[in-house]
Amino acid sequence: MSASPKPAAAEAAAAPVTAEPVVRTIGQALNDVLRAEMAADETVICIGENVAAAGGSFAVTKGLLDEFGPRRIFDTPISEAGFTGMAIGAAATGLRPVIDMMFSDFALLAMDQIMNQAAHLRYMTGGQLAVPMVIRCPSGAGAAYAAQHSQSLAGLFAYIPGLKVVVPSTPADAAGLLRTAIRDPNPVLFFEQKTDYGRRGPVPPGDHVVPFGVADVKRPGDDVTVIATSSMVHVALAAAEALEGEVSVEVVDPRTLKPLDVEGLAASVRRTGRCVVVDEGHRTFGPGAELAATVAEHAFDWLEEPVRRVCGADTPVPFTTVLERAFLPSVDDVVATIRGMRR
Amino acid sequence: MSASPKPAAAEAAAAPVTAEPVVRTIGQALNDVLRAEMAADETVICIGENVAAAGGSFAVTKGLLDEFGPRRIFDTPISEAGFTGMAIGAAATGLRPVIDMMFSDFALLAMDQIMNQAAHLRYMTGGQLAVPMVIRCPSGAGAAYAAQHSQSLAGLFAYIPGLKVVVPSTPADAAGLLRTAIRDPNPVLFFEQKTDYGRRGPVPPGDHVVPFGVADVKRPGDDVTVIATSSMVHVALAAAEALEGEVSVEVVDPRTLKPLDVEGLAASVRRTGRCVVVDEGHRTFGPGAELAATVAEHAFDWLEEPVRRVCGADTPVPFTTVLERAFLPSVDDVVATIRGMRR
Amino acid sequence: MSGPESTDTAASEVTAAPTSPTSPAPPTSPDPVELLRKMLLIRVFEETTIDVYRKGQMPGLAHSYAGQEASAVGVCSALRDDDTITSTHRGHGHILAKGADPVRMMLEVMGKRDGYCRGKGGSMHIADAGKGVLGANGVVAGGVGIALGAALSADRLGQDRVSVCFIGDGAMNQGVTFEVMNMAVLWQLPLIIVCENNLYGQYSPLRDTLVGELADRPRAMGMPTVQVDGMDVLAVAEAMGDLVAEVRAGGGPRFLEVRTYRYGGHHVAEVKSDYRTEDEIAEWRARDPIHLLEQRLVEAGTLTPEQVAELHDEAAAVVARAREAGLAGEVPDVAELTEDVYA
Amino acid sequence: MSGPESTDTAASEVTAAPTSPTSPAPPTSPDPVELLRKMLLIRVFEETTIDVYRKGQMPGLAHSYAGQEASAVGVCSALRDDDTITSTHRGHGHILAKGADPVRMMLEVMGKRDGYCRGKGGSMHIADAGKGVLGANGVVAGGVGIALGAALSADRLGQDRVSVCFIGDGAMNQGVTFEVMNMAVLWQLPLIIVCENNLYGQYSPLRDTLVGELADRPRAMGMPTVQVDGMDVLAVAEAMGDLVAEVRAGGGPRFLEVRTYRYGGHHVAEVKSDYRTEDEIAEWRARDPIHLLEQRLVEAGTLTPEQVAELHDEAAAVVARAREAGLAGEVPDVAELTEDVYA
Ligand SMILES: Cc1ncc(C[n+]2csc(CCOP(=O)(O)OP(=O)(O)O)c2C)c(N)n1
Ligand SMILES: Cc1ncc(C[n+]2csc(CCOP(=O)(O)OP(=O)(O)O)c2C)c(N)n1
Ligand SMILES: [Mg+2]
Ligand SMILES: [Mg+2]
Repeated sequence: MSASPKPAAAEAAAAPVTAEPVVRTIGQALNDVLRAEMAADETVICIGENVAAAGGSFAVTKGLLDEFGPRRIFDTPISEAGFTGMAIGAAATGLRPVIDMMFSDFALLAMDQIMNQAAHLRYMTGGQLAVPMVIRCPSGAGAAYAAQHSQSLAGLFAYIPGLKVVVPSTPADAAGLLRTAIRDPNPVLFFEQKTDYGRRGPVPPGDHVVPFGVADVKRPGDDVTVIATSSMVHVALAAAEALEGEVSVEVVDPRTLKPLDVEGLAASVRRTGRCVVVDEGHRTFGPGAELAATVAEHAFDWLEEPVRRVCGADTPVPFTTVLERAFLPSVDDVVATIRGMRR
Repeated sequence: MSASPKPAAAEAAAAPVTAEPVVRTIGQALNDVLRAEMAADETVICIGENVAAAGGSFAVTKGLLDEFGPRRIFDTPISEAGFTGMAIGAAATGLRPVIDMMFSDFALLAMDQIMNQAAHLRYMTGGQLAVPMVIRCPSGAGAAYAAQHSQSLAGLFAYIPGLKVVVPSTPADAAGLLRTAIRDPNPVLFFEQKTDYGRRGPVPPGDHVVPFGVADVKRPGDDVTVIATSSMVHVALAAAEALEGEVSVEVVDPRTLKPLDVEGLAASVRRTGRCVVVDEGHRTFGPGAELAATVAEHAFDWLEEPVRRVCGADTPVPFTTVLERAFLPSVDDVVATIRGMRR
Repeated sequence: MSGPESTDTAASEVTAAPTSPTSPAPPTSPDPVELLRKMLLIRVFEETTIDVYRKGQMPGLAHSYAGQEASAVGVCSALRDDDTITSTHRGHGHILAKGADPVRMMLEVMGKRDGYCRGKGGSMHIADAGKGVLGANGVVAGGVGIALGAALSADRLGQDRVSVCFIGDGAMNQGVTFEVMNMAVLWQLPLIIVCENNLYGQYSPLRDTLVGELADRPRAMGMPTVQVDGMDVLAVAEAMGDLVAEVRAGGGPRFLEVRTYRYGGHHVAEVKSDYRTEDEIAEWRARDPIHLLEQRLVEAGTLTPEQVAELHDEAAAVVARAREAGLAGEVPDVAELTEDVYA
Repeated sequence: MSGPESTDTAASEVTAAPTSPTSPAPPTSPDPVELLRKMLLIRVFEETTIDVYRKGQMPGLAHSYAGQEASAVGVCSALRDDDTITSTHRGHGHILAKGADPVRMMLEVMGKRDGYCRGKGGSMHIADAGKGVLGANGVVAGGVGIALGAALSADRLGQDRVSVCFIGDGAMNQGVTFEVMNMAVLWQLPLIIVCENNLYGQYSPLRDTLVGELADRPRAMGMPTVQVDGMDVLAVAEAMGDLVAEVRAGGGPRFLEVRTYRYGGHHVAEVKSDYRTEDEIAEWRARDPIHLLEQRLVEAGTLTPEQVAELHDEAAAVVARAREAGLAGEVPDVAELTEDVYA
């Protein structure tokens, strides 16, 4: 299955270089960066199913075929393990492949390649080989695509040493982090919330780069820290808005799970004394567990009460909208959790 | 690669049925249960690479071919995705397959089958289909098999709703939990510590069953709770021994990660007020994160200090012994962590 | 463009497995009027689904089977209720042809509680255990392993049912398909892979992703292979009838390539197919399977044009009722979210 | 038992890709004395490794290449330093044949800091980036995708190197192997898959796990295929020389089946091979590749028996020095555990 009406990643032409930020959707911002990086470095190539002429299932690679031709961007057969392996070998021998996995769920077909091979190659060879590649993973629920097209799997990859894991929430972060990912000499899993490609926001012009491992305070506050990832940042911001005047909520976005800005997260919690973790992944054994455990470890003496987790349910992602909504963390869930905290 | 000198799972004949516990190795105990369950239920079949005539790479299926013949236990090609898929379909249509994955690392080749298919089939079909199967996963480091034959991947599976995850530490638990796993109507990932097949211990006779989701206090104590999984239980017990007279250590073994006995773990910590989690998996985003987060959540008001994690390093598993030892949590690490706790 | 029927004689050297305990009577050749009725049902169901999608009466997406009806109907005409099928993302046709209830299907497509999957699966995951439908599947080639397993259980349980695995041409590039073909031949299991070659996988023409002749792949494994004109339902039914008889008699697995075409876009949201020409679509529509059969039946005097029109009305009425029932159906209660995760 | 050399002419219909920018001179046929020297080096290295294992001078295990020397040496004789290989769990022979330093190899096998992988990889993961060795691999077929990637980068970077992928017969049942063959032919990449058919995968005879003729699998994808007597190093060298010339000239991928045999157990810890007869082993030993070449060289007057003996002594001396260096080498410092995880 591919996506419903395509977000217009390339609806406007590439962003002009100006001193002012330009407003782009996340899809456009990613498209801009792919174009710029392919232009700047001819070893960058894009592969995946229907990435070339079709521009990708979510239009993120739209227009790149015209610009860079079929030797730089080409469609693969439906062979996730094989083409991921190919990307690893290409990365180890001079290219910088960017894979479009179409749905992050399909990365499960390439798990040996990603975890046994890409992640460990450098270590196993004592540093002789590097694997500079990016696997773009459209991710998450909310589009009624059901259990095999909606998972949030970032936590699985964050577990494996050798991999880096990026979970951007805004156009600016998506752009700056994708640039960093493409230039990084390691395998990077880059998660894109599939319901958020149309989200708009300002993107700094020029060579805008966001470093890995630096959390970003998306909204400052004093009473409680909400650590939120990917599109949950916006859920958290809406909750903060709803609580305006009642509770002062700080929203912190780790932006990358691996490396994780432990100190950045802990610093906020040490100030507020309370923490809620909001992540779309399943609650149990999910990314939220690491975030909660880390905070509880590094800010223990400042914590007034336990860290709460507001996460995806411990169920597969259901199809029908009423259940899918119940599966997902909502603004109400976050508001209720914060209100339910002891004072 | 298969294992070094085979642990003698079948060195003695099947355990005689007596009223007294018999001393068995973990390997023997597993072999006993497979034999008994295959005898009791003719829908139970065993598959995997070299499980039949060769008796499996760790001798756990030794002798079963002679007893049950090639229609009940047979070798598969090196096709992990394909034969795991086969097991799912067979399970949904009347058989109870038990897969020997040889090394849990190879389950990464069957991840789509396990996570996208087996785990979700029941949910996606609204409860129409069930998938009663067991995937036996020889797991963990300590044998110098390097990064692709030594991982501890239980946490990956514990994340996925629909799967159950078992991490036994003793012959008795291994036997009782394998029985439960084979009889369970869901897909169960059964982790066997590959360096522990030779570990001996008493196994209750007869139809000894250990329920899922019930933690076991392996050693009672008052000052600190150590939650330890699989072979780390023995590391924790040795640490407790070493601290005898100095600190009274309670060692609690969850035995299954999914379902997880949250209340059992929290109850212990509420009594002791301190907690150390010992798990061989990588520290960051590993099973230890969930155990620590859960305890910190459910026993917050009783905790005197942060939950500590003593886990596998955040590196691939190195080959050479000196590094592999450094990778693994050791008795010294646990002792030092407990000693380092504030009083 | 649609190939002639050709039987692969070289393949007959495959050794026969022992015949199943009960030797069923050879299949009676199906009533062509029933075939027409089924094809009409599917066609109207698919046209209706597009309208249901456009009117916002369903969550998510669906993949239309219009154009391919002769394949599902011809294939399933040779099957018994206890024979199983695994289906694909493009599953409505297979499932209706196997005898599923259009009302419960439409309820599922619309995400309603009384749908086949309680609204949890949706279009891509419909199953009907009672009719031997082991599920549509959202992963390309996701059902291939499951189908092998259903064949294994038939063999091991001494049941003379046949397992049929529908896949698209795109699935011929998934590694697991090869693994399964090898094992099916190795163990001479009662599996028939029906590959619906509609010339495209999503937006990619087959010739851009698959080298050699598709059917050479099973042939290389000694899997007897038949190719059939997928616009001629009688040809499909006859070819499948022969294959089923051979397989049920213990002759081992078979491969059927059905040359067919989808009229609509890859999924219901695809408005224009950039990757194929209007001419090509028109050429295939000129050989419409429903029209072809109607012509034959009228020419042969089996049906009058009026009777044909009545059959159209009947299909329209059945689907209209299904749609009404779907619209009237209730969505699940939020509490149902956590049901069906485990058996 | 070892098949005659046969060229697959039907396969020549594959379209040629554009030739690489630099057209190298055709390979000069290799000096047979050098081939003998390399084979002796490997044989002694492997015999020594067994002794190293038995004496407890190495951690973990290794898989002996003894018996298969003609394959690695013949294949690599046709390669340049910048041509790449991917290897398998049974990799020592390939890597030595490609020109790696036996001292650094033995250091790695023994887990020492100055080994190729700083002691982190061990026998199953030796790489030598400088000699184009992209790594042995612990996963069956784990190197196939990587090899395809090296071929892709050669093509895209305009380098006329060739990518060679060693696999065992067992890897012909891994799905990824098919995916890679398809893509290699599709994109006409400079890849040569060398399948070392030694009749067994671990303890399973090939005929129990693989149906049809092995080489029919690449043939079905239009991949030109050659089969060669793997005990005759000159035959292997000649066949490979031709293939490399074709591939380097832009002729697209090739498949070479080398019919060979391993003398020892699956790995160094295997004492007795239950799954094969002493007669079979003796039959193959009677056609020992080293002995065959020595005989020819002596008969042709190229070498005297004394010179042959000197070559034996030379190999023994080289490996003895490697072993000494290995024993004298230091193990890594514990601090090195966390190095090389990321580039
Ligand atoms: C493993 C996997 N990769 C990619 C997709 C996305 N996808 C859905 S259908 C499809 C094309 C399938 O083509 P084919 O098998 O020929 O079936 P058709 O759609 O033509 O019926 C793709 C690539 C998927 N669902 N699963
Ligand atoms: C994916 C995977 N499955 C299983 C194994 C265990 N294993 C190691 S070698 C081997 C046999 C490989 O046979 P073949 O490819 O013929 O190579 P050979 O050992 O004969 O050289 C097996 C099953 C593995 N390493 N990787
Ligand atoms: Mg198709
Ligand atoms: Mg072999």
